[in-house]
Amino acid sequence: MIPALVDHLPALQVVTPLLCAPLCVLVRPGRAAHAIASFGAIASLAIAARLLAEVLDHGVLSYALGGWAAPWGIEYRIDGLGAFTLVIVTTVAAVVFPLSRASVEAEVEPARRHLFYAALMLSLAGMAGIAVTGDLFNLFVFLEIASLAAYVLVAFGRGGPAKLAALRYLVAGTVGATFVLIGIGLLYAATGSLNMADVSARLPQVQQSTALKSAFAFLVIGIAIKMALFPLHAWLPNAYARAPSVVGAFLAGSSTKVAVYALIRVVFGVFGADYAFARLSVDWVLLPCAAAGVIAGGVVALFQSDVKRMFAWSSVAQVAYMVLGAALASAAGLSAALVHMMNHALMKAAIFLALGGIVYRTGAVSIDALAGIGRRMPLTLAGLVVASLGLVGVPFTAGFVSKWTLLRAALQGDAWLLATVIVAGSLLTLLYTGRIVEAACLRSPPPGSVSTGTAEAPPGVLAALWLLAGASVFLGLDTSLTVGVAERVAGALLESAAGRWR
Amino acid sequence: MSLSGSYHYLAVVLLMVTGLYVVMVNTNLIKKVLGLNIFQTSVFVFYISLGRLEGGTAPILADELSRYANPLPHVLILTAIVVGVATTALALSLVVQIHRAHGTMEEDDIDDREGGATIS
Amino acid sequence: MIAAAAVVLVVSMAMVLVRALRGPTLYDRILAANHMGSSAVLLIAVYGFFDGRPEFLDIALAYALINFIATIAVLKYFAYGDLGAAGVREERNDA
Amino acid sequence: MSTWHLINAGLLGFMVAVAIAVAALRNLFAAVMLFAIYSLSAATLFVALDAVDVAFTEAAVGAGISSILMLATLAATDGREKQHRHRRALPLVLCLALAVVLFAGLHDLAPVGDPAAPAHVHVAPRYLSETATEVGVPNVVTAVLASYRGYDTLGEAVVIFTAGLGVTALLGGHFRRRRSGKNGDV
Repeated sequence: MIPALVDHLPALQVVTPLLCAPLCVLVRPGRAAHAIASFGAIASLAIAARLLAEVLDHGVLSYALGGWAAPWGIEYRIDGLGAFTLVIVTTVAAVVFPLSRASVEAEVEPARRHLFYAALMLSLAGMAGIAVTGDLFNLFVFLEIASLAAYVLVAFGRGGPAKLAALRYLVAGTVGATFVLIGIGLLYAATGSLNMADVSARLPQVQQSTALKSAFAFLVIGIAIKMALFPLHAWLPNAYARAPSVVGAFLAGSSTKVAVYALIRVVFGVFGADYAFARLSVDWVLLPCAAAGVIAGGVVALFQSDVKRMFAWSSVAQVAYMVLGAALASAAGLSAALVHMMNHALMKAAIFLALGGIVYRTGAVSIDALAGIGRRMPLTLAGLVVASLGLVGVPFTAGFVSKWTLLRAALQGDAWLLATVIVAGSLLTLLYTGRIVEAACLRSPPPGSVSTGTAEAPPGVLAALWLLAGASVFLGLDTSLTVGVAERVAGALLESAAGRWR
Repeated sequence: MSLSGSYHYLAVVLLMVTGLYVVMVNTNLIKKVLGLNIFQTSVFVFYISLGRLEGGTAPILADELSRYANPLPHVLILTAIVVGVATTALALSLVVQIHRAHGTMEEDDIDDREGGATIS
Repeated sequence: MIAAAAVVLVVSMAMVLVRALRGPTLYDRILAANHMGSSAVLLIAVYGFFDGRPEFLDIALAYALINFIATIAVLKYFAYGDLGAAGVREERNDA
Repeated sequence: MSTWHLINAGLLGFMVAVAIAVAALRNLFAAVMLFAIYSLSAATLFVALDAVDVAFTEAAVGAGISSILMLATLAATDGREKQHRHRRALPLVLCLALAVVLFAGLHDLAPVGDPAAPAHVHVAPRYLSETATEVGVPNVVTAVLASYRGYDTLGEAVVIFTAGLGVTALLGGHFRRRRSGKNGDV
């Protein structure tokens, strides 16, 4: 990379996908837009990887936009947590966007494909912005960019139900964003600043203030709506199930992770663990919600007949796992949450891609439509099963690593009940994965369907699927990439927060 | 706190609760969008009240003046208003499409027609 | 004197608001909204003098324009839209 | 000064009354007209709170564009809300909880206009004192918007672009179809 550009990487991380979006609209034909979107995603991954390396080597990067110093101008501030989140989001984008063209062509009208790719780029830009910004109001702006793009993407799904799902997502998301805005306003009123580091440094002076507690409540609830934390999850299942498969793969892989990032950033970065947990005991709210989410998400998923909706419900449970880890407020719990963010992003993206491949061939993803699919699409199904086993937490998959670290973190805190919930959640996942395997391999295809020979998912989708599933197995064997980095990130986060309130 | 200092905030709370109540209770989609707008506007009132400075005037510099309102909340709310109208526009176009597809704007009716398939 | 003008305007706005809230026909509400806009224009103009910065009169002018355009838009949809007549009939049933 | 309070309290009272009326009315057309009044009152209030730029934007965007968009939507759909079965208890409890949390927070803040409030002493004074030399625009709001916090404004433009893209994707073919086949559609 050109040396002069390296200094501007934080800005480029956002600007690259942002510039690709209008280009996608301008070039019009779907194929050219697809090429631009692929370039944008891959370039973003390269930038994110470079940023992570820089941050791990040299510590926090600060970038003053427009040259205005921190509390007055907007600061981009990238630490380990931000860079790690960026890598998660851009990895999903860089695998899904380039390789899933066939799936998009099957599910989105030709006249709107360029708009579809532009919306994908905007969503990516919004998420990148959330992860790099060090300014609270700027966080709100990027949250809204990412969210609006996500509503548009869901609305690309077929027919009225997708539009209704998008509108319900929009209403819930806007209420969440407005809550975040109220929280930011209260924080600003209490401290006079919008810069996260500055706010954080000034908080001890006003720590008795009720306004601060109120601000904390609004921010946490607002972000919890955005990440679909149980019981604020109502918008998610339909939104992900009715969106085009590629959107499901991208959003399930990245959007909720970014919201979890925002929660960790606000709770640990801005308010600090001491304030949030020792003073406000927020774990007494978050842990029950998360535990209930793990169980409820799993149970409801078990009874779904639409496989996409089944895995959308499974996302509700998996997000709850991440919150559970973070709410343990220990280095072990936090790093477990981060590892699970990475692993779940890869596995869920793989699963939705596999479902996209099945939709491409059969036009439907109900359990009944899957009957006998094991013989017709063995590779697609195998990929789906490998990724699902990762979700269960079977040894030698990435999911095992994250569930295991989570379990260990819970046991370290003597939280036996939570440990039971974690294991029970895994069993539920095993059960609904079992339903799919049973239908696909043991049932015979419905009479009347043409089932001669094999008809796999399109090659690109298959490649992306196996790339993600393979990565999930690889990360299950070599944990230094995820656990190693996550432990350093979590340690730094707790260290920077500790001692500020004494 | 004296009443003269807090009635702005009291009004903000009332507006916000009214807006959110409309969003949660009404099943008519246009009404929901209206409620969302009321909800958002109440936050704008909150921010602008924060920016008010006793004895100050609008933050447009003039030689003979020295006390101005805080410009920062104004800037933030300018952005938030635009974000709000963008959301409204998107929401309303979704409503038009839902009406085209289902022939109604009542969530209840749509759910009934789908045979209770929507577990949300 | 200026303060008195401001007070009178607020009171008149309150009276218009009653009409807007009670209806009973849609025309009452449209007229009330329009009147509310005109009162707001006057209030802003008066407030400029009250505050000692009358140069903000241009805001009042912009409001007047917006008010005019919005009323045209309302009436256009009322006259040519698909629902105007039905709205009036149902309103009368309410009252 | 009491005139100022009267104007403020009056406008806030109008807003509360209109908001409650919007919640109660079932005629959507009337609700939209009242919403326009609501936005207009908010915009007038912003002038009284010395936020002239925001007042301008709220009047044009809130009272103007939003209302017209809603009217256009009404013209393309139904005009009246149906009587429906409500689930009122839980929303009411949630709303009351919200009111308590919010009021507790707001009550704790410095009174409106207090010069010692943190918001007035920390970051903002620098904008007021340095804008003349650093940016050279008399309107400080413009200076902060375009310069100090210019990236928020860029983000704002991106939000509009995103919404425009969404509306195009959703309604792109819709009005063309409507115009050609108007009779069959209504």
